[in-house]
Amino acid sequence: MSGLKNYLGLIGALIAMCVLFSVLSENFLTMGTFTTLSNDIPTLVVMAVGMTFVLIIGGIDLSVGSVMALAASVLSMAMVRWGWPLFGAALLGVLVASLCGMVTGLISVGWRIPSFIVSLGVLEMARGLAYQVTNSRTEYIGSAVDGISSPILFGMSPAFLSAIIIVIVGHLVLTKTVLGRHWIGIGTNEEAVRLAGINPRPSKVLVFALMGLLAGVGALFQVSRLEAADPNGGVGLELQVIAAVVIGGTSLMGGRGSVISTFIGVLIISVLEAGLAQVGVSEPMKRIVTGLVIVAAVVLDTYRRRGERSTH
Amino acid sequence: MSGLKNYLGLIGALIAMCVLFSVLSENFLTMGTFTTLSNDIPTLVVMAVGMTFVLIIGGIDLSVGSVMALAASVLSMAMVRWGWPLFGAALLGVLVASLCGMVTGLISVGWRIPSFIVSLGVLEMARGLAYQVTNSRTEYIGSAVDGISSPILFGMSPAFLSAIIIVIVGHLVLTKTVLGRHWIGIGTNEEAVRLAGINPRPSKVLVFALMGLLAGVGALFQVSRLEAADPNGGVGLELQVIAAVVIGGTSLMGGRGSVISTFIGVLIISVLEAGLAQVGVSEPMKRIVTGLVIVAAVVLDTYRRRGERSTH
Amino acid sequence: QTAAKPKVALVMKSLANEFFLTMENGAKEHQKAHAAQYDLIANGIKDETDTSNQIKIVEQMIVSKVNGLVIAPADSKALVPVIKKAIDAGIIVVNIDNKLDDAALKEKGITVPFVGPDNRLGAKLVGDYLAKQIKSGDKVAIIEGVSTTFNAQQRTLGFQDAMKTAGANVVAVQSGQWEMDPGNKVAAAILNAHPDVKALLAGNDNMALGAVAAVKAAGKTGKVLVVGYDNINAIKPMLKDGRVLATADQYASQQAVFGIETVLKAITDKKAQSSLGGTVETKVALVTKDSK
Amino acid sequence: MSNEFNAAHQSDARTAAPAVPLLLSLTGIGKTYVEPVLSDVSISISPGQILALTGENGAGKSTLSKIVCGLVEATTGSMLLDGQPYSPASRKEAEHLGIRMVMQELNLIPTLSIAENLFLNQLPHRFGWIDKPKLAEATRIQMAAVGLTDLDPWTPVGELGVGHQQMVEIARNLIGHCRLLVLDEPTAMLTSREVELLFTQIARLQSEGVAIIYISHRLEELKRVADRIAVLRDGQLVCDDPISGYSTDALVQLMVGRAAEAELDLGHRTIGAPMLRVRDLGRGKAVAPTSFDLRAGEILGIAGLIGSGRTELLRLIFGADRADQGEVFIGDQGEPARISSPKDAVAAGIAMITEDRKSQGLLLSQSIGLNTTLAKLTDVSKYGVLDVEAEAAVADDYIKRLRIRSRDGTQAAGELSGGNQQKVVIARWLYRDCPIMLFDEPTRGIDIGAKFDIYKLLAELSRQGKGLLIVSSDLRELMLICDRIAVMSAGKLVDTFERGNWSQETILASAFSGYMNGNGAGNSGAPANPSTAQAA
Ligand SMILES: Nc1ncnc2c1ncn2[C@@H]1O[C@H](COP(=O)(O)OP(=O)(O)OP(=O)(O)O)[C@@H](O)[C@H]1O
Ligand SMILES: Nc1ncnc2c1ncn2[C@@H]1O[C@H](COP(=O)(O)OP(=O)(O)OP(=O)(O)O)[C@@H](O)[C@H]1O
Ligand SMILES: O[C@@H]1[C@H](O)[C@H](O)CO[C@H]1O
Ligand SMILES: [Mg+2]
Ligand SMILES: [Mg+2]
Repeated sequence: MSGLKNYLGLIGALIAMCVLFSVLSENFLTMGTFTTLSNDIPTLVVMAVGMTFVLIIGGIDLSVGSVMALAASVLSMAMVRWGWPLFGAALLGVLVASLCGMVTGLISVGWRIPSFIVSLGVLEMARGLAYQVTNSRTEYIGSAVDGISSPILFGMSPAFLSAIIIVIVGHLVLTKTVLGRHWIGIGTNEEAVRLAGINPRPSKVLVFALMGLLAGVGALFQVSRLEAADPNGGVGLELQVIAAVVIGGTSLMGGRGSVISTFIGVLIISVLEAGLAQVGVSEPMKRIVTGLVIVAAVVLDTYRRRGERSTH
Repeated sequence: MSGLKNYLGLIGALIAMCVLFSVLSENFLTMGTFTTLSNDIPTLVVMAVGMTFVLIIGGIDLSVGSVMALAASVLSMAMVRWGWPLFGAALLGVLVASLCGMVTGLISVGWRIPSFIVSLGVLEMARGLAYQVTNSRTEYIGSAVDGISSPILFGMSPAFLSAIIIVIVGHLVLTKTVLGRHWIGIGTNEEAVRLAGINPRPSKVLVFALMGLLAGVGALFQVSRLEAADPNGGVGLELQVIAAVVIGGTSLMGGRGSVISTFIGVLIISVLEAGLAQVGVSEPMKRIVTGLVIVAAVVLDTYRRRGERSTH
Repeated sequence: QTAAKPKVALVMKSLANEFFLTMENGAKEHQKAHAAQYDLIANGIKDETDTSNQIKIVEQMIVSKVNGLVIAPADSKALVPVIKKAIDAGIIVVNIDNKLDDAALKEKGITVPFVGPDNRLGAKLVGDYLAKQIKSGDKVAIIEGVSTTFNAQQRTLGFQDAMKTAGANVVAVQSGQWEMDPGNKVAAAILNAHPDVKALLAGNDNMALGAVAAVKAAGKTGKVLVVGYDNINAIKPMLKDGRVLATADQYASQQAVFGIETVLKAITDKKAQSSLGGTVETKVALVTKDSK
Repeated sequence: MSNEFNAAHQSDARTAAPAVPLLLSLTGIGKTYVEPVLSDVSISISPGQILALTGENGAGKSTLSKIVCGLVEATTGSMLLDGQPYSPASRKEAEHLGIRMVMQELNLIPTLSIAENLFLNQLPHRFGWIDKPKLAEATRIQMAAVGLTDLDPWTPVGELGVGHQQMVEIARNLIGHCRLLVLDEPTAMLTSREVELLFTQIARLQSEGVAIIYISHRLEELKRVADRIAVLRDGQLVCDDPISGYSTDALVQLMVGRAAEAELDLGHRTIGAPMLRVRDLGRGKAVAPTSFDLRAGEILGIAGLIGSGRTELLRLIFGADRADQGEVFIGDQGEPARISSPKDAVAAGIAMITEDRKSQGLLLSQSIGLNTTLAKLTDVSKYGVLDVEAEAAVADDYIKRLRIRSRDGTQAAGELSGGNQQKVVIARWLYRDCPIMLFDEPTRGIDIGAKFDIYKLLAELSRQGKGLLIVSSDLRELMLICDRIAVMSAGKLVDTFERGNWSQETILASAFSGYMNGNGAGNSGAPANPSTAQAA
């Protein structure tokens, strides 16, 4: 499981991309790009950590983009209309998001319905609620929230540093704790876990609630960066998050995944996006290249994995 | 498998919805609504048939919305710019779409990569190509294509009739042929099928190619209805298609599904959409209700299934 | 850096919308004609509402050390903080198409000149033209763009202004998401729910195209009037045969060019951002069968 | 949690509870799915007692065990534990009360290590943080108890052969507070060495006062371990007596209602020319280059210890895994057969019955009919269109011939008892009818009566001139039906014995030989060290 060599393939791909872009755009390899990226990625990172857990237990959560928008909307309402302080408003937003995750979890676990379809329903509902709460208007908050995403250390913001901490904690939880083992077990063979005398349901619901919570945290980072809450935000974000996680090598079939690799997956997606924008590639080409990179990254990972153990 | 009683739950839900909407909107239960629906659904129906097969073999295809847009774009280019006749242009569009499906299938089957991620890549690529082909413009074609969606029989268009035929053929293929048998087997336990001396790969690739083909047919119906090709069309359609199929009771885990039920699933989604719009519900409420219905439909289906065999 | 040849970034919304494509082409032609004066980097986003991605692009432009930024914001408020960053980095910023929110600009203590049309006025022009073809008391319906965007809201207001004056009865306002197929679906539903509706006012031409198809499917061609907004290519044959009564042209290609020229002027005149300001209203014109 | 864990593997330190007359008693237990599968079963067991439970496939043994262990709810009847009403709502609850079970089918998590699988529900931890050294230590102790000292505790279970997995499964249930242990066919996949180790553990548990219900179709085992025998027939208890009073014949008579067959008449067969010639076939460490011939009309057995590479050899021949080297020749062809997938193999006339019916054999959620015809759909279809009636007829035919206890051909395979599932797998390949048939543990979990039916079937196949290759962990079985027995050890085919030239001792000696001079080193799946091995 551990050991740097697991990440070599992905890191190689990342470096190759950086080299390519620095050739194509003179300003690519600068502190500016780094700062921008570090400012950009926290939302995607924390949500991808949550999604890693969700995929590991063999679930999926399509609602994360909408839930993020809902949390952001609630947060902004609390601050702007009711005059709450940031801390309280942030807490409320995170709470609402966790609740959404919990609902997905409870319904899909309780009735044994695939989380794919439940979270699709929650996607619609959370989006509707976000519109309802904000009255379909972007809510501007202003500099009261910008501290979280302002650089404090070598161009890194509290949001970025928190995201890194969440990655590390997530990695440790997955690899070193009882909970992590249960998740992997559930994702591989849920029935066997149940027969081992463990009730898999609470662990599963927890994962979805955690996903919601992290979507809420992502919303906080997002709001702080935009200084506004956009009820339209995060449309289609779920697929981006899942793409990052899968590029990082986590299996959609459950039972296998790594938070560190997910982080690298997010970097690949984000560097690609940043690089393509700096080079100024046309929109059609951007889409085509993005698609190619997604497929290529996963194909390469397959080869690495095969080479590793040629037992099959 | 067969027997009307399998569909009773779904049909009940559908009727309940119709009754509700006819109470809320006086003009709901009219020929006009029927004609509109029969004009509306062929695209969704044929794509949902393809998706039923894809889900049954345990795959998923997220690219269908983009592929549809690409096929529509190619078709319109062929007619408008190169002056091709409808037949040739339609064939070309369907061919391109089938190719896209085949690519998804070949890559995911060949390298054993989940189709989720491959089709996500193809989603991006097909969309980029659609922009490229149309130069990002909506292309107006005009009445040269409208025959396919003009009523010819009791308010039903050739598109609608073809869709019905495709449903029936799809149902027969799934339940009565060796091919359908292989698909069900593959979705239930692919390794066991392989060890039974059947090569599962060609059947799997075929399913994805078929999905592409049906997305191409869907594009043809769409273009004919709108008399124009929109390279932005079908964004997010994949989730709608999957929702319809899953509401119809097809399992996302593979191995279980029915084309007839899928058809009813499409009706539920479409009646809901039409009804909500006719009642004039606000956008936020539309989203919330849609979400609720998706979840409720699946939960109800679970109960029906449990009741049917209370052995678990 | 060669101060002689400034770099200007044009950041737009969905490049998959013909409107912005026209805008981009106008800008590119202008750059070609003035190649000695500046370089252009044009970027767009995935769809009309991909706000956070647009912010990322602005950030990339700051990193790329552009000298000027011309932006059609996907969101009037959420883009303000990053625009302040750009201004702080010494970039001259000009706002086009969709106006930034005044309150937000004020909170950030910045001024950004707006070069663009008045959407409410444009919609009113179209609505007024339609009003001549209907009677007081007639039922009409509005198909709105993405409800969260400022210009969608403005256009709905403009349509409503015109309908009020005409004494028409707006029986429904529903969103067609700026797109053809969703526009078609809500139009079809409205036609069923209100069989006596006389006109459909669409917030842009894509949705108008969808509405035309719905009218045809309902067998009401000629009985229900349709208007749009943007004057895209695909709408032209419909104007000709009357299936679409009118649309508005907001001269997309010129909007960008005006924006770029404003930026370049400020750079050559060495003006500070704070000294720029105000609104340069660009043309918006009614387009009908008779316009050339 | 960690305290409980300590207690868990120091069970030897616990003293047996003072003798209580009855530990568990069942009264009038019945279970109905669609039809009744158990009716009015009343039976009881005291601490330290070993109760053998047997009966035909589908008689209801597993169902009864599952009721006792909280996995299935009884439709009627009641249970008393220590005289108190007992109705466990879940396996967890049952285990909490000390009622444990080794299930008939494997239930392990392939991605997790041996250690994690063993202790999944009681991982030693500090504030949720897994204590790895402690876990490794506990695992070693536990594995040693079942003789698997050579396995690395951190090996993912998915990399073990099925036999080793079965040992892990058993080891897991020997952990912790236990008052009643149910063993459902624990030895169906084990060779005699592991069986001995298991018996040692059973004896230890018995001395500690643990009650044991032992389910097996190997009647000779029952007589060795059990005090009492209970026989289920069609869901009813037909006997519950001290075992000493019963001969094997009497038991069979009780189970199946007809006399036991002591001798198997293989009939008159002519062994012909080689049908399958395997030359230097090998793959990595699992199978060293192997050569042998299988002749027409011959039944060739392959014996060996767990993990000796028997399954892997069959998979190589069948094209399920790719060989690193070597060839396979069919019939008298001079050119090697090109087999790179099971499809090629079947086309070349080779069939293979897999050892793990659950993951590699059956489509559990599908009908018996579908499972039976899967490998030969061409016979029940025309132009690709299925003939549903023909398929039903095929299913009915095999249900009768193999006595598959089921409602009808439309019942889902997953609803059948273990032994009946195994029969469905066999039915598929009998229907496919290939000249060369590879059987991997064909009678796994099949009752004694049905076993003889299958032996007769095999004999008939060989009389038709087919070549049969049979891997089995039941040496008696091989000695009963084979013409020749080849022995694999540590991935090598070490010896071949002709009928009449073998004895249990010579075969076993040969099976161990590969592990004697460190040959097995480096193979993580190799059996335990030679010293334990010889003790067996
Ligand atoms: N979920 C189920 N639904 C319907 N019938 C079932 C189900 N589970 C078991 N049965 C039926 O119950 C009967 C008893 O099965 P059980 O597994 O207890 O038999 P068994 O004695 O353990 O047989 P074996 O020796 O083959 O393991 C069988 O006929 C089986 O088909
Ligand atoms: N997927 C795998 N990865 C690593 N090693 C494996 C894998 N599958 C099998 N092995 C190893 O290959 C060797 C041969 O196993 P095989 O299953 O062929 O033995 P067997 O004699 O049939 O025994 P069993 O009774 O366990 O089935 C064993 O050491 C086993 O641990
Ligand atoms: O002004 C533009 C166009 O009208 C377009 O159709 C949608 O986005 C708006 O910003
Ligand atoms: Mg059993
Ligand atoms: Mg084996």
